Amino acid sequence: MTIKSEPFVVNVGPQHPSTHGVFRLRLTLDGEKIVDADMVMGYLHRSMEKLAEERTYTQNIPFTDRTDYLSAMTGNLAYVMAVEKLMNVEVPERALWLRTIMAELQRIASHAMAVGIFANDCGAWQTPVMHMFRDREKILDLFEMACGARLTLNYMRIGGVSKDIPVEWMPQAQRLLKELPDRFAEYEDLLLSNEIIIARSRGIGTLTPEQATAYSVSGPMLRASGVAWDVRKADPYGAYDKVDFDIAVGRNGDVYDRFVVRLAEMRQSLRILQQAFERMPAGPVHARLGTATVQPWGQAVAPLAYRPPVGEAYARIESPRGELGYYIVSDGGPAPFRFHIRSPSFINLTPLKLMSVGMTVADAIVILGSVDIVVGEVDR
Amino acid sequence: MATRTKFLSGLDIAHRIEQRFPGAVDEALPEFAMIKPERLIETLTYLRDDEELGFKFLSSLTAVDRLEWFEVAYHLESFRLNQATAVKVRTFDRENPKVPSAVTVWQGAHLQEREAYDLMGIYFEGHPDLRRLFLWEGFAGFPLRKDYLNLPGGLNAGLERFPGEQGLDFSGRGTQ
Amino acid sequence: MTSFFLKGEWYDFRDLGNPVGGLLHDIDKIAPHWVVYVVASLIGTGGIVLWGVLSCLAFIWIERRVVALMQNRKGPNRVGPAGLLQPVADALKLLMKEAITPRAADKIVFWAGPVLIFVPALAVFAVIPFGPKMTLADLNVGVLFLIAIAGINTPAVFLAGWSSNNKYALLGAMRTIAMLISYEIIQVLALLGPVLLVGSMRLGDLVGWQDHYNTWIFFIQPVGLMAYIFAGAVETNRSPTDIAEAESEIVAGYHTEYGGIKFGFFYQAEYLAGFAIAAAITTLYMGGYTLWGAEKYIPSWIIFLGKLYTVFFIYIWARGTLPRLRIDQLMAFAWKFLLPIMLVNTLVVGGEVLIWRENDISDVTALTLIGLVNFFFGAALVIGWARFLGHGRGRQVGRRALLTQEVGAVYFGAETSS
Amino acid sequence: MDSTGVIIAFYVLAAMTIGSAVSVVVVRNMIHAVMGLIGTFAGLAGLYVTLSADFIAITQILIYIGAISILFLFAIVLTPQASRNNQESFLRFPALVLALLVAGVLIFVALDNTWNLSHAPDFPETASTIGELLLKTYVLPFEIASVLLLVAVVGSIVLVRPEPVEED
Repeated sequence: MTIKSEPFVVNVGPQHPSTHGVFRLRLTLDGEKIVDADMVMGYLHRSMEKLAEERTYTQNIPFTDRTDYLSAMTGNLAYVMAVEKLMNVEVPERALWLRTIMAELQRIASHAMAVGIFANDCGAWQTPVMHMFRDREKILDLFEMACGARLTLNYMRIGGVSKDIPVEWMPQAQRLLKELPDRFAEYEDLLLSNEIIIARSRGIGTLTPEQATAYSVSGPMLRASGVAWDVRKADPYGAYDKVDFDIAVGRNGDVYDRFVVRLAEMRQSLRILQQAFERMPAGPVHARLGTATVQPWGQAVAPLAYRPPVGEAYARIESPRGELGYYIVSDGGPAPFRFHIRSPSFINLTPLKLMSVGMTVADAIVILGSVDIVVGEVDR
Repeated sequence: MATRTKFLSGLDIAHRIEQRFPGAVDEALPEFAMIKPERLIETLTYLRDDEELGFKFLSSLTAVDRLEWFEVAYHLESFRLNQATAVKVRTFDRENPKVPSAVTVWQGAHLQEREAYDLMGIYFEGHPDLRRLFLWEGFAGFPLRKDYLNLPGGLNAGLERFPGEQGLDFSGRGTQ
Repeated sequence: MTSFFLKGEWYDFRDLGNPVGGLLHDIDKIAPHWVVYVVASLIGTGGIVLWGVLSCLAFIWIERRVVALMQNRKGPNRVGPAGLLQPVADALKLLMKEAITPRAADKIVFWAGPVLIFVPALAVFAVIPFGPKMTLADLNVGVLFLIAIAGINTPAVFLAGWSSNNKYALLGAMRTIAMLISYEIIQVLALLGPVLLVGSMRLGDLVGWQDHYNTWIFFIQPVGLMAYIFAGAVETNRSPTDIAEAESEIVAGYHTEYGGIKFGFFYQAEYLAGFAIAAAITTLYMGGYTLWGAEKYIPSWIIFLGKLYTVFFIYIWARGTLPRLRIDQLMAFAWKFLLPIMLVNTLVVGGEVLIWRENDISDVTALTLIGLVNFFFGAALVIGWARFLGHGRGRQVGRRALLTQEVGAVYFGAETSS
Repeated sequence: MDSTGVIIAFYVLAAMTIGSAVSVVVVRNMIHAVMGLIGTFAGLAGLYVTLSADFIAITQILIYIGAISILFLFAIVLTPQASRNNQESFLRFPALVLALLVAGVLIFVALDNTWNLSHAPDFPETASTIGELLLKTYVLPFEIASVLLLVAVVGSIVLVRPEPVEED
């Protein structure tokens, strides 16, 4: 004999501490158990894809900051790579290395945020987040030195980067690089073996590799399911083919493994940074394209409008959240004819219902935290 | 160590599809292969399940308004073989564009097809839950279509010139 | 009457009961008998309320500063010196906010919630001995009173959650009740240990017993203390068991819809309940107002409050450190883990007391033996039972990610030594 | 009934108890009725205190306010059909008649009886006395009650256990 209760619909969000922005999760509950989960999004929809059709290729770069605002570098990078593919531009060596360094710093900052907020979703009252912020702040300081902004960076340019790093940048970055391994060891100590975190996240929201692949999941979520797929390794861009690093892979595909994979990736990013700092060559940071002029201090002044040839290009990179792709169709004009963002946060949400049905409300929050969405990127 | 993803050209893909399903390919370019809508699902299933192709991962699904027709682009990847390709399908019906849904092939198409329906107005037949995604129910029109609205300033979509470029007439601040 | 203001007991602050007793004695001479009763209860209640409010205000600041230090922050440091006036500012803000009642709420019950929850939080202190003569009512069923009064929380929380007509609130209320009812049993069993040892439920007797044998029950009943600390965390909704108002899940639980001073009531009741748990632990397990003879020199109430705040600090510490459990895990912990252990613990204590009473053993030997036996037996019991339930060492070890260079390979389910 | 304070307390508590009890019957909203019931329990506990039965009073609070009222609240909330309000029932008038009859009998008994004051000494330690009585004199009924409760616990667990999924 089973006792049936009435279904109970709870709206988690759009104003909720744990939806990481204005995102709404409509849970149908039986007691505490989830029987149905539905996503409602679009509260942050700014119609970037339409706006981008009205702006030149260069003017579109700031939009890419504002999709994934916790990882603006990778957004920039994917977009300029797509345009470069379209225009067939050869990027100077130093610019490639700089892009790699910035992308990896951004990955550490973004993963630190993801891990901290995930612990917060588990109920650790702000402490992990604040510890992670300590490191993230220093990385943001480095960004500020390099490009003058901390969050929406607008650093990459079509054909290179906006300007070379200042002289005092490298010593400060080296200092940070010396500090970080100890910090990461501390986080691994505190979080990975924490009995409560293990109890809360092991065996929750499990995705098998088949499911993860079929549901187009990418990034740490896919790797946590045991699929060793990393665009940096599979299709190296920037200077990733010249550095040595490993793909961090989980074994069980649960929330805990996503968290473990993120922590391991932060360490791999350090490895990449170490090699990049040693091996980065000197040289120009911007390709000479069309009427582009490079100022004596290294800043590239882009021409007002590029006109790539008619065609289409799809470039994808490994952003901290997964496979970030830009699909650009050109009709030969100064603005993209079609500008589409394949945003990992958005597509990683696809299996949310699959993961959360049968779990409890508390689990749903942790699962949502493990997807690590940025609503700016979900809604675009 | 520098492996790179092998991009299978549209011509190659088209050739393979043509061998398996004669008449399924509409058009083939190096960048993509255009598939006829009525043969879409079996073709995509073939692309997914074939041993030498193995495109188990749907990287991106998006719709493009080409003014004369709508097309839906599928960017596919294979992890095992580290290769990628792109296929497309198009529909010339601007009033009521319909394309078969790929959800039965890749569940990952679920949200992306909803997005394409929401913003481009392409109806995916066979989609289990085709609703508006970002915009609310009852929103008039589909904003990503080129004929949706002219933007402020009177600049039409797909314009040839931009403010600041030489030769643009700024006297009238737009054409409307 | 000549030296009304200059009597010795007026300055005897070792026990605030002395000046109050002197005052009452003088009143008794000039007024009818019942006036003494009324004055005594007024002084006692007023004192407890005043102390409670002041401690709450102080601990709002202390908690925020301490947690801020744990989190690499500064904490409130703008209002007053070192932010000391922050709690006052908070309280003023709460007082001046509009008292909103949602239209769909059940008005009467919505108002009754904060009041009902405040009563038990304050009433508990009536039986707590702050000093030798500083007990408002030394009931002979004091220990039971602690639990029973705390049990009034349950309907109050439910009514608050239900009347808000909010789904988060109802969910929070349901969670709270499930938790409170389960952990009430654990509390009873945990407090049964000291009661069995002492043979009285009067809190004054419990303190006297610990003073007489110069030991704390803490050393004799470690398992009971641990269980009571955990059950206390559940009772007062503090980390790691703040499930009922889990911010990241159900916003604020049963008091989601409350704002302004009504929320202030919940907030303060929560602190007072925390103090009550700390006071109970201090009295029952940590020797109350005694400190191995030092109470001759230090005022006993200072000793008591010092211990109380130390115990309360543990909860603050936990809040800044631990994540939150899930409701089913917490319930399983109560019923599958703590309940059997506490039952066995009670049995053991009963047996030990019986042997001690029946045989002619000197107190020191007996207590040392009991303490040692309980410590090792308790440790063995906890570890063994945890092993039995499958919480072996291997499961706790954190896994590390697998590192690979091979693109496209699948490692799902690959078990390698971590 | 020795001092004025106790007499005042008795009348206040009695008024509270009866008032709450009446509100349980009169109030339409079932949750309000349970609140009235809680008031009745609290008043009864107070009355026990005036009778120097402090153990019973505390137990009354613990069991009735802390547990029984929660049982009622859960039953009301978890019953899908019973919304918030009491329904009209055809048994209303029979119930009224029955209640009046019972009230009449009680009032008659109360007025007709000659009440004797007990001169038995107070129990200084009610808790230990009750404990000794339960575990010495009345140990058999006590144990039987325990076994009954155990049966009830086991039965309820069996009832709410999810049915095992049958595997073929």
